[in-house]
Parts: sequence; C-alpha cells; structure tokens
Amino acid sequence: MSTITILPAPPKKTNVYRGSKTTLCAGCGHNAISERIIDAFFELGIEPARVAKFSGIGCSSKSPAYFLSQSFAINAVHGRMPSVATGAILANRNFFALGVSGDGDTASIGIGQFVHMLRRNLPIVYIIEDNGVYGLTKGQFSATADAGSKSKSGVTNDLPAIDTCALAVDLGATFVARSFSGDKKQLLAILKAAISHRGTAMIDVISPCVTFNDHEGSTKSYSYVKDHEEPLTDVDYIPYFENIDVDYDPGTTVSVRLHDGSHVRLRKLDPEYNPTSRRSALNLLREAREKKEILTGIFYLDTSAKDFIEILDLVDEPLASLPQELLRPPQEALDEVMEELR
Amino acid sequence: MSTITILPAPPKKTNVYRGSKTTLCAGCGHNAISERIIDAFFELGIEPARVAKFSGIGCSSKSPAYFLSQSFAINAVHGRMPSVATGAILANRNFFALGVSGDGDTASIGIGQFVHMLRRNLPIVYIIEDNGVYGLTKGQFSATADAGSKSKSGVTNDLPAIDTCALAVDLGATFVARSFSGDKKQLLAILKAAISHRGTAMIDVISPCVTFNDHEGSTKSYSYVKDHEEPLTDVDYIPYFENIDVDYDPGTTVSVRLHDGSHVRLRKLDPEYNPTSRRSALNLLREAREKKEILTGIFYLDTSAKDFIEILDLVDEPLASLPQELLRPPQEALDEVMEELR
Amino acid sequence: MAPLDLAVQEEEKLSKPTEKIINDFNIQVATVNGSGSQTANTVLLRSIFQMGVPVSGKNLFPSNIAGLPTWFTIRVSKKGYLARREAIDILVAMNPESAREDIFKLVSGAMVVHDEPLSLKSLRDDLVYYAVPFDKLVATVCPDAKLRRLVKNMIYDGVLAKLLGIEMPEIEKSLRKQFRKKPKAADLNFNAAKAGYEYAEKHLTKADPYVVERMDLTKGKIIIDGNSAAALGCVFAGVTVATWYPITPSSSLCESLIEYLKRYRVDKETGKASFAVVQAEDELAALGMAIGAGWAGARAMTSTSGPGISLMAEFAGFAYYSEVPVVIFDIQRVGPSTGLPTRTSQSDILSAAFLSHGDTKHILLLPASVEECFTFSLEAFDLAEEFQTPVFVMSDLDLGMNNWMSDPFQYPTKPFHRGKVLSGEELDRVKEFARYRDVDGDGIPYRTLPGNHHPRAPFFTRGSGHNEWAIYSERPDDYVRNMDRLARKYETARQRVPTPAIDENSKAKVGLIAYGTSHWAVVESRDRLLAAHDLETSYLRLRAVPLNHELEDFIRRHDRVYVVEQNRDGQMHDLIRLEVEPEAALKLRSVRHYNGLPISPRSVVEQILAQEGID
Amino acid sequence: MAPLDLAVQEEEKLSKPTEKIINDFNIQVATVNGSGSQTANTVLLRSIFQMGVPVSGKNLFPSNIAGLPTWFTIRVSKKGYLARREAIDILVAMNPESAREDIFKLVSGAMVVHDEPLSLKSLRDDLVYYAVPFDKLVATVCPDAKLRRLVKNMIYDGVLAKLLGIEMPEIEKSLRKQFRKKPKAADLNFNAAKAGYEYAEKHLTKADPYVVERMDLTKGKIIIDGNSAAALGCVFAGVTVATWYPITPSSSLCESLIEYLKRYRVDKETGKASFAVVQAEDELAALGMAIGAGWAGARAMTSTSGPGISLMAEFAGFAYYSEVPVVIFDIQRVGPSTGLPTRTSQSDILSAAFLSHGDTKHILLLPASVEECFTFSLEAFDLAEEFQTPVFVMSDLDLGMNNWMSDPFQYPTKPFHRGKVLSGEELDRVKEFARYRDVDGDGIPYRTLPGNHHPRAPFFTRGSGHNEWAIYSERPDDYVRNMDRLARKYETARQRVPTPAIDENSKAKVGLIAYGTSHWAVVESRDRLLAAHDLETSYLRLRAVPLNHELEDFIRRHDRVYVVEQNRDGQMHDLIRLEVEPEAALKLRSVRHYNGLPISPRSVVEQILAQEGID
Ligand SMILES: Cc1ncc(C[n+]2csc(CCOP(=O)(O)OP(=O)(O)O)c2C)c(N)n1
Ligand SMILES: Cc1ncc(C[n+]2csc(CCOP(=O)(O)OP(=O)(O)O)c2C)c(N)n1
Ligand code: SF4
Ligand code: SF4
Ligand SMILES: [Mg+2]
Ligand SMILES: [Mg+2]
Repeated sequence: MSTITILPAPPKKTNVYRGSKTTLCAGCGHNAISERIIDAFFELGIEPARVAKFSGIGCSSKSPAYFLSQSFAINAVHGRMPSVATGAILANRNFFALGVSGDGDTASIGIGQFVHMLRRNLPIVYIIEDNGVYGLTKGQFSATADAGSKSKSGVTNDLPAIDTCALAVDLGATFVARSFSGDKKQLLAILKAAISHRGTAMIDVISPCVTFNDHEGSTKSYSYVKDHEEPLTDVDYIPYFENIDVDYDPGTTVSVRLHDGSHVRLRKLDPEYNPTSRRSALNLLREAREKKEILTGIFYLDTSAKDFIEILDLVDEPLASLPQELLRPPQEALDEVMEELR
Repeated sequence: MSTITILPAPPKKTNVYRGSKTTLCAGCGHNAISERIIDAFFELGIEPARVAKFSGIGCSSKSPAYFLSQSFAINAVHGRMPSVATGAILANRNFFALGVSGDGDTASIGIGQFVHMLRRNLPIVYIIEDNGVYGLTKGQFSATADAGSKSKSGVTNDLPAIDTCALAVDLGATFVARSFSGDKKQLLAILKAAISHRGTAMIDVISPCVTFNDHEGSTKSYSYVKDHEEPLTDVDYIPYFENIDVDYDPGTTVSVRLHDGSHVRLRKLDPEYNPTSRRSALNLLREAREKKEILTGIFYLDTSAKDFIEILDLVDEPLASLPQELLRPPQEALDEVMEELR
Repeated sequence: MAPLDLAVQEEEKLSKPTEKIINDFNIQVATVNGSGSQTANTVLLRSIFQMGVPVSGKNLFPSNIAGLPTWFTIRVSKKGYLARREAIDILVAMNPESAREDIFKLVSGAMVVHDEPLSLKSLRDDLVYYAVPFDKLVATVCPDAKLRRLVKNMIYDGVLAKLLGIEMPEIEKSLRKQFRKKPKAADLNFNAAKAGYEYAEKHLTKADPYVVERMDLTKGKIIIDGNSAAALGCVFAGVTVATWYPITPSSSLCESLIEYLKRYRVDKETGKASFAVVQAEDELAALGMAIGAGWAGARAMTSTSGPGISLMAEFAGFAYYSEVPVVIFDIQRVGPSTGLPTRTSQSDILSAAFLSHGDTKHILLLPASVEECFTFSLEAFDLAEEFQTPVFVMSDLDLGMNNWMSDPFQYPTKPFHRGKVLSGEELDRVKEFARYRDVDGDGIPYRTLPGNHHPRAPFFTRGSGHNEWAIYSERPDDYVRNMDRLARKYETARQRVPTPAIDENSKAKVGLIAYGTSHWAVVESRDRLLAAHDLETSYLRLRAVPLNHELEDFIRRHDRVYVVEQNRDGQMHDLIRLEVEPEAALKLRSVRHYNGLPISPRSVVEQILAQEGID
Repeated sequence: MAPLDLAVQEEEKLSKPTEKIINDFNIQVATVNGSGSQTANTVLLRSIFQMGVPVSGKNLFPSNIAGLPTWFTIRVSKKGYLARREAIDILVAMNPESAREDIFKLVSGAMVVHDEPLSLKSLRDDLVYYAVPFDKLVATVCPDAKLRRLVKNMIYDGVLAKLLGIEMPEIEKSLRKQFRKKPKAADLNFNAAKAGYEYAEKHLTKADPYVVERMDLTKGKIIIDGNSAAALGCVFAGVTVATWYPITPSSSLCESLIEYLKRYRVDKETGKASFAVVQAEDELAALGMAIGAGWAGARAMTSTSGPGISLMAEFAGFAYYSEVPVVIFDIQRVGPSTGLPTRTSQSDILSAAFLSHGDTKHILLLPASVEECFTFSLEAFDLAEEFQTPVFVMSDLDLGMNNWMSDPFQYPTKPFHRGKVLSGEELDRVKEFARYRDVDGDGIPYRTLPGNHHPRAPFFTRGSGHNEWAIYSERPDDYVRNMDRLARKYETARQRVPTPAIDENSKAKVGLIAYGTSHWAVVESRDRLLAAHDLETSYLRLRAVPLNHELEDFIRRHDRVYVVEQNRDGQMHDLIRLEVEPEAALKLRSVRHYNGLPISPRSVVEQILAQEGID
C-alpha cells in the first residue's frame, strides 16, 4: 500500500500573505474568500505576524491554512471556535483576530457559542462561509439552508433557515454584514471595514458549495445568488479619513469613523435605511427574507460599544506576557490572608 | 450523623393535578407558575395521565415535581431538555408535552437546543421561568440578566440580555408570549392558549427569584416588574368557539381559532400591532426593550404552520406502541435486499 | 523510506513468485478523489466476485472532497482472506501526484497500468508497465466532452479485464447492476470498458504473472459495507426513532438507514412513516433525542464517531443512571480530538466502556463482520430494552465504510425483547410498583411507559438521586442501594451478552484474543504463524463487554495470550486486566496497530514473533 | 433502621464514657437551610479553635436553596483527627422536621439542646435534654422583628458556650472577625449569644460529660476551605485567564478567586486588571476559552465538577493532542449524570484520567488537604506548561467546601516554570524549529507563542493529524511517530509529578493506599487498627497520576495492600492494577465508600477487618 503524501505542501515563505495550496474543490466559494482575506490584510498593510487565525471544523474551517501562512492559527473542534478565540484574545489583546467558520459550524452545532460571542462583543472578525450545507461531510443541510430547498440527493429541507445577520443584530452585535464570495469589490471593502472595527465584526458571506449545493432550489448556489443579489450598501474603504458623524440623510452617503481612525462609507440605497438602528436593520433583513431576496452590505454598525477587553478592563500589555513580578503578589499579601484565616 | 429524610414527601394521590410539596423558597415566582399550570390543566380538563413533563436543571426545572403528580416526567441534564422532549414526543405523539426550564437552562447553556427546537416547531408548551439568575447555584447572572443590573454580591452585569421572545419570533416560532408569574389571570389565559396550540408554544414568564434577584437594579424582581409591566394583549381563553380568521383592525379584538377548536382572544392595545406579523412583533419587542419596558401578552401566533410531527409525516399511532408486525419488514424484504447485494 | 516501506520490500521477497499467480494478489487503483473512480472500482471488485473468487475492497481516502490522492485496494484471495495486505502487486496509476511514491511501494515484478503521459519506466526496472492513452480512448467512446472525466476510469476496468482474464460479461453484468435505472449511462460506461479491453488486446502483451480464474467460492454471498448492514439490522430490529449528526465515518449508517426505512417502513396507503429520523443540531442533542425516545418506549438509536462519543458523555451517564434504553453506534476513527476522520481505529473502547463521570459502566457490542453488524444491531435493541441502559455498538471505519464479502443475512427468528415493561393490566395485578426496585434479584427493575394511563404507572425520571419509588432522595442508604443494584444489573448483563467465539487448539500454548475488525488479520496471522513458524495458536474473539467468564478460562488454558487491537494504549488489553484475576493477567501481552490503516496480518505476526523470541 | 444506624449504636457502646469527656466529641447542629445558621456555626467552630483545640466542620446540605433540613457537624478532637466521625454526641435541634430522626441517631448519654416547643424527651430517656425558649430570648435582644430569624441561631452558641465551657471572649472575638465591617451586626449577634449564655447559666444544669478545655494545638494555624485555598494557589501561580460555569461544589473556587484577584491583582493606579475571569455559557465554552488562552501563552484554568468534566471531554482530547497547557479543577461530587450535587465522592478518577475518545492519558493531581489545594495549584500551572497538556486537580466537595484546619501556607519559593517556550532570539539561535519534534528525547516539544513575530515562529495548531512541523499530514508514519512521542511525554511526567507520601512501618505486613480526602479516614483508621486490633500498617498516599514507580515497590514490600477510596467501582484500585505488574496487582484489595457522605474511619476499619478475617 502506498504511503500518503504530505497534504498540503508547506507554505511558500516568499509571500507571507499567501498560504499553502488549497485542498478545497476547484471553484469553491471559500477559495475566493481566502483571496479577499489576503488582499484585505495586504492592502491594509497588517503584518501577518500580528494576526491570529481561528476556525472550527469544515471545508470553510480548513481555509485558514490557505492564507496568511505567517500567522499563528488554531483549528479547533467543531462549532466551538468562538470560545477558543475568546480565550486567546483575552490572553493577548494585541492580536488582529480572524475567525473563519461555516454555516454548519456556526448555525448548527455552534449556535450557542456564536450567540454568546456576540453578546460579549469579542474583538474579532468572524466570517461565516455560508453555503447552506455541510460540505466536508458531503452535503447534508445546515441550519442556514432555506426552507424548501432540495439537496443533491433529493431531500427537501422543511425547517426555516436561521438568518445569522438578523440574529446578530438582535443579540447586540456591533458590526453585522453580508456579502457574496463572488463579489470581489464589496467583500474586500467589507473585510477591510471589519478589520478596522473594534468588537465583533460578523460577516455572513454567501459562499456556494460547487459540489453539493450548486443546483436549483438552493438559494446558496452561484446562479441563484447572481439572480437574486440586491446590494444594499456600496462599501468603499477609505483609510484614515476624518469624518466621524453617522447622522445622515436618506438617499445620501455616510462615512463612519472606525476605531483605528479609518472609515467606511455607506451608500444608502433605501432612503429609510439607517445603519445605526437595530430596528431598521432587522426590518430590512426580514423584509428581504420575506421577499426571498439576499441583502448584502453592512446592516448595522456601532462604533461606541465597549468590546470584551474593555468590559473586563484589562491592563494594556497582553496578559500572556506579563512577568512573574506582576502576577505573583508579594509575601505580604499571603501573610495578610493567612492572618485573616487564623 | 443523621440520615437524610426523603425529600420531598410522596405526592398526595387525592388530587392528581397537584404535586409533592415544593422545596423552593417561600415566595419564589416559580411556585406561582406551578399553581397556574395546575389550574390550566384542571380547567381544560386534561387528564394528567396524558401529560408528559420535561425539564432541565435549576430551581425552575425542579418544579415539575410540584404539579401533576399523575404525569410521567423526565428531569434531564442542564440545558438539554429540548432534545429529550423532542425524542419523547416523536415516540409518542399523543402526549400533551410540557417543558419547564429556567433562563440559565434555556438562554445560557441551553441556547443551542432552544434555537433548534423552535426551528422544528416541536409540539410542546415550553415555559421559561425567567429570573435573570441561576437560582440553584446561588445567584450568578444568566444571559437574560439586564445589562447594568447588579447582583446581590454587588457584581454588575455588562452584557446585553437575550430577549428570548424576540429570538423565538425571529427564528420562526409559532406561538410566542411573555407573562409575569404574579399575574394570575393573564398567565392562566396564556397557558391555556398555549396548551391548545399545535407547535412550539414558547412562554417567557418573568418569575422573580426572591432570594438572589429581588433587589434594586434587577428588572426581574417583583418590585421592578410591578412598576414596569405594560400589558400588551389581554388574553381570554374561550373554549370551542368557531371564528377562524385573524385578519382584524387595529384597536379591536381578535379571536384566533386554535388547533383543538378552542380560541384565544387578543386585544390590540397598539393600533399598529398585528399578532400574525413577525415584523411587528419584533418591532414592538425591540421598542419595549429600548424603553426598558416589559411587554406581556402573546406576541406572535401562527396556527397554520406544520409541527414537527406533521413535517415528519408520522403514522397516527404513537411510534412507541407500534407492534412488531408493523415494525419488522417481512422475510421478502430481506430477501430482496440480499438479492441486490449478490 | 519509512520502516514500513522496508517491511514491504521484505514481504515481497518472501512471497515473490516465479510462475503464474492465480487469484492471490492485491490491486491498487491510485486516483484523485472526486474524479469518479468509485464506479469503476466497484465494478472491478464485483466482476471478480461474480467469477466466484473471494475479494475485499478497501478505500483509503483523504479528509477533503476533491483533488487529493486516493487509493482503492482490491484484495483477491483464493483462500478467502479479507484482511488488509500491505504488499501491492498491481497498480493502476491515474494520479501523477502520487505515482512516484506509489511505484516505489510495489513488490518486485508487479504490474503497472498507467496513463500514457506518465513516464514511470525510468523509476524501477523490475516492474511490468502497461501504458494506456486514456484520454485518446475516452474521446473515441464518449463524444460529450463534459462526461469524459466520469467515464475515463472505466477504461482501466477493460484493460485489467483483458490482462487478468476477467470476463467481460461479468463486467457488463456488474455495470448494469450499478446503473440499474440508467441504461444509457451503463452503455456509455461499458463502451469505455470495451475500448480499454480492445486496446489491451491490440497493444499490450501480457508479461506479468497475475491471473483471475473462475472459482466457486462466492456463490450466494453478498457484498456490503458494515454501515449498510447495521442500518439493515436496525430496520429489522424495528427502530422507530433514529437521530444523528453527520460525521465521517458514521454518516452513511443513518443515510442508508433512511433509504431502507423509506422503502420498507412507509405505509403504502397513507404514505406515512412508522419511523422518525432526525438530523440533530449536534451530538449532544442527537443522544438527548434518542434518550427521550427510549424513555417514551421507542426503539431508539443514534450513530456517531469518536468526537460525538465525547460530546455524549454527560447524557450517556444520565441514561445509565436513569435507566433508559438507547442504542449508540460508534463507528470508530482515529482519535483523539477531531483526529484523522478518514482513518480507522479501535480506540474508543475505554471511553465508551466508562463513558461519563462518576461510576458508570456500559455494555459494548463488538461486531467483527458485516454479518455481525446486522445481527448485533438486532441484539443491541433487545439488550438495551432488557437492561434499560445504553448499549454501544463499536464498529469502525474499516468495517463501516469498506466493502465486505459475506454470507447473506438470516431473517431474525427471535421476536423483539422489550424487557420488563408493565402494562396497565399488569399493574392491576401487582400490589405495588416501585420503578427502581430489584424485584427479581437480577438488578433489573420494572418500568412503565409514558402513555400508560394506569394511576400507579407514572414516575418521575431524574439523573439525580432517587429511592426505589423514583422519588427524589439524598439518603445515603437509598443512594448505596441504587448504586449496588446498578452494579448487579451489569453483572447480569455479563451472562447475557454475546459470548466470545472460541477456536481452541489443544496443542496450542499461545492464545490470541481479538475483537472487531482485528479479527481478519488474526485469522490470517494464525495460518501464517503455523505455516511459517510452526506456532500453534488458539483464538478467542471477544464479542461484547462486560467480558464473559469464558475469557478467563481461555487465558488460564494457555501460557501466553496476545491481545490484538488497533489502538496505541492497548485499551482492551487493559480492560481484560481489570476483569480477570491477576494470575491470568500475568499471561497477557499486547499487540497494537495504530497508524490509521486497517491492521494487517504482517504487523500481527511480526509483533508476536518478536515477543515470542522467534525470528 | 438502616444498617448504618445499628452501626452508630455499636460505636456508641465502644466509646461510651463514664466520666468527663474533654475535647473529644461531635456536635451536630440541625437546622433548615436558608435560616442563617452559617454564622452561628462558624463562630462556634472558630471559638473552640481559638481555645487551641483542633476542630473540623462539615456541612451536610440539600440540593435546594431554602427550607430543607441541613446539618452542620463540628468535630472536636484533641488528637487532631479531621475525618468525619459518624457518632454524634451533641445535638442542637432547631429543625422540627428532622428532630425525631436526629434524636434516634445519637449516642447514649448524648446532650440535646432544643427549641423549647419541641417535645423530644419522650423519644429517648438515655439523653440529656436542654430546652431553650429561642423565640422568647431573641425577642428580648432583637427589637426589630424582621432581623430575629437571622439572629436567633446565635443563641445556641451562647447556650453551648456555657454548657461546654467555651469562653465567651472567644465567641466575641470570632464574631467580630466575621462582622469586621459591620460592628452593629456584631453587637446584635453577640447580645443574642449572651442571652443564650445567661439563660443557660440561670436555667440549665449541666448533666452531660462534654467539656471544652483550652489546649495549645492550633497556634498559628488557619481555618480555610479547599476551594479558597486552591483559589489562593492560583493567584500565587499567576493565573491570568480563568473561566467557569457555575456548578456546585466548584463555584466557590472561582468566586473566591475573583475576590482574591480583585484584591491583589488590580493595578492600584490604573484600576486595570492583570487577569480575566469569564463566566462562560457552559462548560464546553469554559474549557474552550481556557485552551485558547493557554495556547496564546496565558496561565489558564477552569473549574468544574463531574457533569462539566463530561462536557469537556472533546476539548480535553483536543488539548492533549494539540499540546496546549491548561489547568482543570474537578471538585468531585456524586455521579453519575447530574448526580447528587451536594454529596461528595472521588468518582471521576477514571473519566478524568482517560478523558476524551481515542488514546488519551492525562495528568491528575490529588490534593488531600487545604494546604495541598494551595501547593498543587501552583504545581498544576507549572506542570501544564512544562508538559504542554491539560492537568487535572482532583479535589472534592468535602475538601473544597468544608472548613479545614491547617498550617499556614508557605510563600512559593520556586519561580514559575513556563516550559519549553522559544523566544524570537532563541529562534534565531536554533537552526530549525519543528513544533512537534522530540528534540530532547523526553517527548516534550518546543513551542512558540502567538505574538512572537519571528518569521519562523508561527505554526498551525490542529486537533487532527500533523507532522513534526505542525503541517497537516495523514501519513501513517507521521501519525505513529506523534502518538509515540505523546506516550513518551506521559512517561516523562511519571517521574516529574508529585511523588507518593509514604509512611512505612517495617513491622507491617499490610499496606494502605489512599488519596485525596480519603487520607484523613486512613490516618485515624491506622491508629484504631493498631490500638484495637494490633494490626500494624504502612501507608502510601498517592498524590498524582501517572503513578510513580515507588508505588509498585511499596506494594511489593507488603503482603496485602488496601486501596481506600470514595467511589463504587474502586477506580484508583483499577488504575493501579493497570500500572503495576500482575504480581503486585495480586496483593491489591479494594476498600470503597460511596454513600455520598465523607468517608469515615469506621467504614475503613470495618472493611479492612472483614477482609483480614479479624472480628
Ligand atoms: C463533534 C463533531 N461532529 C461532527 C463532525 C463532522 N463534521 C466535520 S465538518 C462538518 C460540517 C461542516 O459544515 P460547515 O461548517 O457548513 O462547513 P463547510 O464544509 O460547508 O464549509 C461536520 C458535521 C466533527 N468534525 N466533529
Ligand atoms: C452541566 C451542568 N453544569 C452546571 C450545573 C449546575 N447548575 C445547576 S442549576 C444551574 C442554573 C440554573 O439556572 P436557571 O436555569 O436560571 O434556573 P433557576 O434556578 O434560576 O430557576 C446550574 C448552573 C449542572 N447541573 N450541570
Ligand atoms: S465540498 Fe463544497 S464547500 Fe467543500 S471544498 Fe468542495 S465546494 Fe467547497
Ligand atoms: S433561589 Fe430563587 S429561584 Fe431558587 S427557589 Fe429560591 S427564590 Fe426560587
Ligand atoms: Mg457549510
Ligand atoms: Mg434562573
């Protein structure tokens, strides 16, 4: 019997933003997202060494091996990546934390950790590579599969889909967006905005599974998305601009100042839409769902909320690198406690 | 050392609707809810033998021992009762299934199973006895504790509360209501409506913990609730009435026909409010949340959706009692399969 | 080169043939996954099988969906050996990426069928090469360019048919069986096979010793994978509620269960189902649902693999303690953690046996064959209900996902054993009903099912402490009494679970113990040990935990006893040590194989010889 | 009457006194929970302690919040025994519901302080009764009716002070310590105590033999519960990330950790914290967070009890295999399933040792005392980082939640051991960095921490298969090499974990082995065995798993060795059987106590005598 070759090939050191060769299917939406992630970090000039990558289990969750080879990464257990990321970020607040998950990983087994991560406003860019199926286990439905869609094997999904964006807005998330893996420009812009956000930046990226979900009846297939996509906001990333206000008139463009001083420009296609109102975001999302449309863009943005590091009021230096002198209280402290217990 | 007495005393057989003596704190909201449950089943004339009780772990989850002693019951593990109930209901579709959980049991450890139960529209009355704390483990915050509220030990909760009703409406639940343990009339009416509903009837009952949460700063305490409660709908239960339509004008009263033929009357206090629109329900709930008000009443109702038993298209007789003749295919079936494999 | 490779070279020398080799070789097809070689491989396997020659097929695939190297190995064995053999005699090299390495693993004199553009000849000169222009050939038979990739593989079936002497009508028969409902696809594929056959006829000259010749050893037999066999067992066991969460290598069990149930358990008139299969949101929920169903009287099951077993730990303890019947299939893969999902192992034995915190002991069934996948599924539901407890069926990836030859399954003769369930009328007859009382002295209490409307039927089920009446109790004496009864119940199960299968050799001083798929390597190893090393052995195959007392007697009758298994830590070896007297334990030795590939006779033989001091 | 009760009667006869009994008795206060007796009980305990007399306190409480019977037992022992003694000499009967049963459990001649309205005298005539009109007394000292319920209990402190000879200034001192920041509450309570004292002085005539007399055995000592001690250890171990999910009996560990951290680890100037404590949404998340933190270089921990351990199974395997340091406290309670949350046990040993599916073996530390709760916490963080693996600290409810007397804790002298972490400069010096290579032959690889910006520092961490460079690999040889290294690492740990504490008696043929809280019962049992039955014994106390080789030598030096523990299945007994040679295993016998109450010397002595054939 043959031995098995090493998979994938070791990363090329020449380009630290790239990763090893993908082992995903040719044409998989996830690969396009990897490309955009590379672009985003490269264009923002963030050194990969400052990035930490987190993922769960699935085709999507494998993808962190295929970009930013010079970043530390942890490929955790299925559906439980948010907790691992939480611990790591608490240990080292200096990371740019990037989480990559799938719809099965997030919305099925992982919905609990997802919900609680959002509540904590953990500083992380959290990408759901959303294809409505479990790719890696060969195409069973996930909880984001649309009711009524049919799988390749002919099974119909009878349960309502979870709209992760609506959920996120409702649960208090501070950056909620949706895009499409094939929309290079918008996805890149949203990614860059997300990276500059302080708090949980949650992006649901519709990312068709060419192998198990690219067929009629599925709203997560390329063809369906191309037909039904209706961009909500055109997002252009402008680094280090000075406008701060997000109070703006319907029909115009707004530029929101992000935590690192960079900005994101939102174009209001819908005159009623206000990206700082949870209620409007929820209404739009529900309306789109009722119309069976996929809205893309940044639905909600709150740049003032405290992130989890601030809530916990941590010291500025990463906890992981604090020296013993700062971590072990002096002899007197122990003496004091002992005295009280006498 | 003393042996430990049997706790609690065996149920009195004389009243099958009652249970054993409560071991909860005197004045605990959960006890009041138990009383209403007894009333509801008694008044509807449902024999306890037809009821199956499910719960997780917590003070709230203990309470099924304190009502309907003549019902089968299962006290499962923490946060995972919905799955146990799902299995049991699939096994025996003839139950009136009643689930009792706490806010910790549902919204913290159990949020995943809660979300997926709602998606399935499992035929169950699911009550969250919601006090914002973990009563049984002595008062830590749960995920429904309001941001900014202070625990008895002086700790402040910095995370946003999960609004289980908004979540349920958004996830596709078919009966979503909120009440208050001290409001005998409304709670009883909602319970009776819920029992008559086919599908998941989810009721969040604000149920103050007198021991760990009845203090200023908590919106789940008696005093807070009494001050801030703002009833949304007056619910009156009218058995076996004939109206079916739920298309009705703002400012008026509507009577919705439920699956067993009984009715529930909804009074629209808010002229904009439509109990059959998820969007309105979500808006009202968010508005209330923004105003820091507690809305009570039935927020959403869908009597047409298939429940999980119907989705799975099960035979009429309970699966658990099907005889071997129906369950073991004949010799020919095996022969046929064997032949194909040759 | 890894030590393994050297070993391959050695085995090769031992077995190196000088003349025709009939019905005794190993074919390996090396492709990339997602390239559609499954049909071609299955047809090849079945065609040889149809010629009466014993075969077995093993698929070695990576943990991704498409584009990575995959190997399918067909063992042709006139002696009927089904274990994995390491040496490869025939390579079909379709994958340029792995071809180089694949070539170096072949036995000397091996034959290589390869895509013409791959120039492999320079690599080794002790092989017989057959170059085939696959792309040219497929173009001629398949005008639609889009379909060519799918059909191309069938060509090597034709080439091999010609070279090895596999009869084309058998190829056609098995192809038509595969494409029962798609005659056009069958035609297209058969044309491709014919093109390969004809090409070989015209251009290739047989220069290797490998030949398939008709025998009569597979008559009436079937070929099936263990997961389908288990699913079939569940159907005939009357499963009513099945829950799962997708995970390799267990998914196909529930997926074929769904197929069978749709076929045989939907009411023809009403279209309604006498079963519920639920894809749960995770493994905790999957077991929770199965427990709820078991509690309510359904025959309930779930199926998973290692990571799922870990996630089920709390619920498994709950079911043990609240005494709810439930069947749990563990299709073991390599652990720990998320592991290598496409590699096999037997490494969940200890975790399953003690699954959950606290004092917990579970019943495990250990199927070794697809037939036992079927019969133990039936057994599992009976045992679960008889003992009101979880029953684990410990299969593995090798058994569950590979193709195995087997005698056809027998229709079950035993009726369902539903255990000690009291109906309403029975309650009327008994004076008292105490849910957790040991009435019969066997530790097994009586239960009632929800839906039983008798006033004395209902009880309150909880994981926490209770007395005999199922009433909450924190009394130390109630607690001890209950724990002791549970221990007694486990002792009763010891006598009731499938007994070990023993092949005693009165001349043997050495005993072998194995279970599950390790069986096949042991069977072959015993023959080799005897033939090549004059070592007589007895053999005991474990079929269940708790371990039956026969095991101890077997050990005592031998001087040294090897426990053969597929994990690093010798988990069954350890379990046995715990159960037998230390005098018996003294005789135990451990043989372990844990590289993720199915255990091979060679690794068993080598380890035994080393420990016996024979070389 | 349960067998236990008969046993109590017998012990009573053995120990029945005829004259004054000084500093050697058991006080039991029977109340309902939620009635505020904790202060009164703690003050009573501390007052005796302040008089130089060894004491220990055990709280037996139900799994609810208020209204059910609760018992607090204070053992006064001039010999310094800290184990649970079963016989009760002094009862304070405040709870009408349990009073009847409580009375029947007393030794003959016992004293009973009871609420006047309870008429208990008729129940037994061999006891000394003291009736106290609590309600009347409390009304006189506490004008505010709302506060009376809280203050009432303090009256029995005063009554007992008078009757037993506890000095009132000590009562006052310990009261003021309790109410450090609430002098008014202290006054109110002390008045109540005085009222009790004065009532006893006036109305009660001493008729029992029990007396407290000043000694000098507690000087410098402290009283603390194990959870606080462990929390303190974590603070001095420099914990930076702690995660938890509330669960009895573990919650108080993290709750006191928060207190200590707020006090000693918040920057005085900036108000910022050098720690993060997170209440997670469940135990899976709690361990996931701790693993993430450990991976990123924090000293990370989580704390839980049995059900949480079960839920952590998958993540524990992930950490083992991806080699992430993390400390897990398991404050064991009765299992399985959700169990009896307020009862103690040592029944998670097997599940923790092998936690997770697949081949997994963990390091366990086994503290027996509050002092070891402190020192082993320090040790645990060092071991976790040294071995890059989870380390479990196996405490229990008895140790964690009860009050224990102890020598004060020593300030740690060893600096943090942060293990093989390569900095950027060190990477510059080494030629190559392979995350999972066994450079030193001890199985322990080198790691880098995220945040290290050296270009060769980053690596990809995964639960699944990888080669030495942390690159994904499904190669069988890579897999085996890695598994073998992990096994080697475990063997290295065997030499490095705390060694057993041995008290060898050269005359002894019988050896005893225990661990954790079973220690205290064994210490006392050895004295009893010698004094009453002339049985000399040696004693080995295990302090960690993997088991050190000294264990085997100890067993070999004795004829029979009893493993004493608090679970049904003899879990440590089994672990030992797996680790020692069968010859040694032959000598092992099991002594088990598993009724949920802390193990008592009596149950140890009885079981040993029975197995030794002595009566
Ligand atoms: C505990 C556990 N259960 C099941 C699996 C099997 N599994 C691997 S990936 C996956 C689903 C992945 O789906 P998704 O997150 O949508 O990713 P995709 O492959 O579609 O990108 C499952 C169920 C696992 N690895 N661990
Ligand atoms: C797996 C597990 N983790 C933790 C616990 C401990 N525990 C018991 S009840 C409870 C919280 C209950 O809170 P809630 O559901 O709000 O019920 P309440 O007591 O407030 O009514 C917890 C954490 C447990 N029993 N099991
Ligand atoms: S199976 Fe689907 S999700 Fe997975 S790599 Fe292929 S296309 Fe992508
Ligand atoms: S602690 Fe709170 S929730 Fe629990 S019984 Fe008492 S009042 Fe109710
Ligand atoms: Mg997916
Ligand atoms: Mg609560």
